[in-house]
Amino acid sequence: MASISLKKLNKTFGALTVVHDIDLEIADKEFIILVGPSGCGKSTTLRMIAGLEEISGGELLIGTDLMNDVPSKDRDIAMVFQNYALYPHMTVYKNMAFGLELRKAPRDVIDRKVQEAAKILDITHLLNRKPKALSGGQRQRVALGRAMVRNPEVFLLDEPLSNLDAKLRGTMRAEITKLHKRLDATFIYVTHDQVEAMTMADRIVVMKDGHIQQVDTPQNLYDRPVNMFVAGFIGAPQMNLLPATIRREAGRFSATVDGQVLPLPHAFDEARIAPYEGREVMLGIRPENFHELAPADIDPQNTGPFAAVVELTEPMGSEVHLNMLAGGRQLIARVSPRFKSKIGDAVTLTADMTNAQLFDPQTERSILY
Amino acid sequence: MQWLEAMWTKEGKGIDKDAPKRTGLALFVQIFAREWWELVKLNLLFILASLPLITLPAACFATASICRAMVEDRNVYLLRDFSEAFRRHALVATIWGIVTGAVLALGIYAVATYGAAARENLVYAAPLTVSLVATVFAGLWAMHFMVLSVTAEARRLRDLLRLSALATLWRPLPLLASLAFVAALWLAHILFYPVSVFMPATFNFSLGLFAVMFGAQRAATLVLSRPAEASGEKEPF
Amino acid sequence: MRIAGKKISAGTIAVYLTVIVVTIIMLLPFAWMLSASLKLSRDVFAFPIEWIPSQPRWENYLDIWTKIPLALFIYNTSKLTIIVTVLQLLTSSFAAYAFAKLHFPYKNTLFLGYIATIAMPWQVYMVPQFLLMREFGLNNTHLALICLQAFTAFGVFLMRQFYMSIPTELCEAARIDGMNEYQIWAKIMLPLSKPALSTLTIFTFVTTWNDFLGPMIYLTRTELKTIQIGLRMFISQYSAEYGLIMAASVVALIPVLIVFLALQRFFVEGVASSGIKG
Amino acid sequence: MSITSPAMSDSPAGFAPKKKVRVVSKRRRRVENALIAYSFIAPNFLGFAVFTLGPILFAFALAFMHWDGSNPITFAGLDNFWRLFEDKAFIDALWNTIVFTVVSVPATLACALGLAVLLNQKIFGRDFFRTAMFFPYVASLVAVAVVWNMIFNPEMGPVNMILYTLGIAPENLPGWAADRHWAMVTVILFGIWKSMGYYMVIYLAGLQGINSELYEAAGLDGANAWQKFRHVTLPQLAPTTFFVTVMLTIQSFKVFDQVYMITQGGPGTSTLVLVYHIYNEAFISWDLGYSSMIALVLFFLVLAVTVVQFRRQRED
Repeated sequence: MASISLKKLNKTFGALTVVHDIDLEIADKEFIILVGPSGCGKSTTLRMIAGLEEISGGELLIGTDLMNDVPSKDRDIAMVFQNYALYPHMTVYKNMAFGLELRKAPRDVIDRKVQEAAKILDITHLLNRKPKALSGGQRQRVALGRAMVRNPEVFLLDEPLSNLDAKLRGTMRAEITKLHKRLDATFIYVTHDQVEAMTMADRIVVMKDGHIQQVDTPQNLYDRPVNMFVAGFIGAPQMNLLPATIRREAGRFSATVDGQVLPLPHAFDEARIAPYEGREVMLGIRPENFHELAPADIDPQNTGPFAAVVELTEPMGSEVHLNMLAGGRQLIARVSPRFKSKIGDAVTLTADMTNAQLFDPQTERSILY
Repeated sequence: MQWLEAMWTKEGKGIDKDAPKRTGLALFVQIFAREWWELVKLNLLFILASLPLITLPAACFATASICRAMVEDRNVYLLRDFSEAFRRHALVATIWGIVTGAVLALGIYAVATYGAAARENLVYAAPLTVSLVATVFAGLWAMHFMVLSVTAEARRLRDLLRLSALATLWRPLPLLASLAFVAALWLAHILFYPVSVFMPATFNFSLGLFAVMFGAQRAATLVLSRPAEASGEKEPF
Repeated sequence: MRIAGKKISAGTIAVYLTVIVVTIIMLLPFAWMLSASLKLSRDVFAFPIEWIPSQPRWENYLDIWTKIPLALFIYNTSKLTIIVTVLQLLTSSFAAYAFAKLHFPYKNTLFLGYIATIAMPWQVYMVPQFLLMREFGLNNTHLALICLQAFTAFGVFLMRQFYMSIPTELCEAARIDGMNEYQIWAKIMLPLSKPALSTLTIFTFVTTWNDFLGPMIYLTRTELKTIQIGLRMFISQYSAEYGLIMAASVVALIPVLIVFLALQRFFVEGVASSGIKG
Repeated sequence: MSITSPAMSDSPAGFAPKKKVRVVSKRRRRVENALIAYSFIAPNFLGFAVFTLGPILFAFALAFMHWDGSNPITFAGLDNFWRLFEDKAFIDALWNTIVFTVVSVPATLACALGLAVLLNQKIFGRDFFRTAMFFPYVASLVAVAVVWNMIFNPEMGPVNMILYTLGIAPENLPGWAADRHWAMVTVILFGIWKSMGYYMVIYLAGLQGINSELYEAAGLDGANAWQKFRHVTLPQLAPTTFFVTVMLTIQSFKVFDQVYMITQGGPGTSTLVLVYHIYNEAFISWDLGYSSMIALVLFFLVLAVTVVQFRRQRED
């Protein structure tokens, strides 16, 4: 069993607290990704799990064992570093075999494991080379291989793809996901790239300033962000956040943005919205929820017309990002390339409110969830 | 200091998986460029191991076994693999060393005698030729035997003897070329004497055996992969 | 202008000319030394200079061994140099690892203590040091010189600067792989620090081999003396035997030349790591 | 504990089961870590503390004592300090040291920089040239000093011979080390020759750190070789230059060996430098207190330079 629990884990450097009382339960064989802007404490958290950073307070359990003061090597973990940290003076084979040798594994076992891992990662032809000759992608594979041969229960990956070029990052994402399925171990992965988080994770932990903001599956995180930070961090282009006033007309709530009235769906929890009647909130609408025409599969009750002025168009091929101005606010819409518009055009789009978000402007917390 | 750090983190060109494998001399040079430092260490190891003269053949075998791994581009743990191979081949190698030494000594003695005689009487040219060919054959056979016994480890002695004889008859030229290379190494040492003092200490032995291994390797794999032999692969010694 | 089919600019020629002229100036004293070492003393100052003596006196190189106990001096110096260099390399890289990659209380204070003495001229404390040694009864022993030179702050500083450039992740990976700190030092840091070790070897070897003042103060008995004082003694004893003096000087230079040439390919990296911060 | 995975063959078969976890308290672990770290430092530090740090502290104390090394020490207060101002030799030594520094530092710096720039280019045999330039630095001082003295011998040395053949009258030939006016020049020339290779290497390291794109950008802006040197190389080398200046200054304050070898401080006091004076007072006159006081002065000179360097480094 390699479930991991963090109980009120925190880390201080002198007077500076970088991780505040984190509580997190990671299930066995789960692929969990810590994501957040740089300096949010995600790497520190990972390094505390690895035992590279002393735990200032709280408890870390792997399985049922308290690991706070167990040295790294006895935690049954393997780690992949951002700069790969391959030993420059050893061949790839020796790099991979090193951990096992220190554990006094018999040579035939070492050899078999190294060969197997090399085969899985497709680096057999590199085994007798030194890291100096390898490209970034190849080093990445070797680093993964070095972690694999140890058969650890927990894999820790610290921004492993951030030094690769965009194309390679795409392929390696898929490979790491496959590897997780294949190895059947717990993966804890740190990244600042929300695309990596969304595509690979079973669950995502969003962190900011040493606090966990939300822990959830990628889809839930996208659909039901608990606060404005998560809403803004997940999804690209960012969710549009607009000041709106909540009104109630004929038993139905609506949000008024810049004089335009957008109906709120009945599916929303009215008991939660009611206290905000007549007050200003932040309305969140994802760029893809603006349409040039009302789509057929959406209840027209949940849509409203939305007028804005086009500031800039960014054709992406399959879609167009419209940067628009409405009521002095910047916003972005993702529309189909069929939608022809020029800079300066006043356009009226259909806003699909089914997935709209409402946030309290003071606490920044979600009103809906 | 940034460029100092780059020393550790700079990415290399990468190694193309599908790059056509080099052959012949180019491959030899490539392996040498990559493993030269290992060869230097191997050479020291060889010298140390063969200091009590009787262990010389076993040290030869062990060195050849390491060189084989280099030729095949396999991973080598120098000290450990060397001592393992040394122990495994010790018995056979020592016998091989004594027999080969005796046979070659006999052969050379014969060549020398007949050669001296042939200068006076041309009739002796015939036995001279025979003994010369026999000596060269015995030498090559012995070399091939060494190569084969470190390559195909689980073979019966009888098989090895037969196969090495076969390899000698089949492809003697690459090995002859390697031996010429070895001779050139030593000649260089003698010719440039004061400058080349450190040659034997640093690479003459290991590079020589590496060349032998490299030359004979193809013959070894050829005879070992003959259909008739492939079936007898896993027979115990 | 074209040479061998290649275009060569005036600038390139100027660069080569300057470099060659400066090199000649730098090496001229050595050439003169070598040439004089093969001459009779009275021919040394013959003008114009005969760079390659028509009748080289190789006897000079034989005579010096009998005029003074040169072999003994060389033995003494080699012994001192090798011990000091080995001790220096070991203890410096050992301590530098802790300063570069470990955390412990008073690390910065201790390191500052080291740094503060780097700039300190040895002559400032050579007197108390001498008295201390005399107190320990180490006067007229080689041990005094070994103690003196084997634990310098400079070595620690140089190695530490170099270790700082090695990514910390390497040590962390090694810790996760299961090594303790001593193993990390031996199996990761030491093999990686060839440039720094070479530089430190050059520095320590050269300093110890060429050290003059230290042996002069501490060693008064002839059988303990090193080659540099031996050479000095020779110069004052046979001040007119220029040929012999030059031959002895050449002999004194050779070991340094060998060590330097063998290790100099790492030298620029090593000096750089000791020199420039950031 | 171990898991079976379809991809990797089952791990524990044959080799050590996962280790029993050793749990220690945080406090104990901290102490252990600190002890490990101290054990790394200890071998060097013990030697360093006994043979360097201790004597340094002792030297400071000694500056305020009277002692001849055998009779009992007596407290001197500031006697030694006041004596400095009456000591003609000390004033000379201080002056000579300053002259030496002021002349040799810029000269060595310029030579080293020039050489480094020349040898940073891709020229044939670059490594040979670099090695050749550096060699005087590692060569035995005793050996090269004797050659130097012979080459600059006023009566028979080749340098004066060449000057003579160039048409300089014998009475106008410089007397080099034997002449009070030329002795310092000889020492300085010797110092430059011996040490510039070392600073060249430091400059080379600095040059390698310059981003080549800067030169390309300057080239696009139409800069010629001199302008590139003036506007890219020099400013980029500023930290190196600063470092070299500090190092050189300290080395110049500490100069002793080459003076001892070439002029022995003479003729008269024309090349008597501070350290030479310390040496004389200590090992010739056995006036240990006073020599320590001079050493203290030297120390504060060096300290001042070092502090300037630290300030500067902190700013960067």
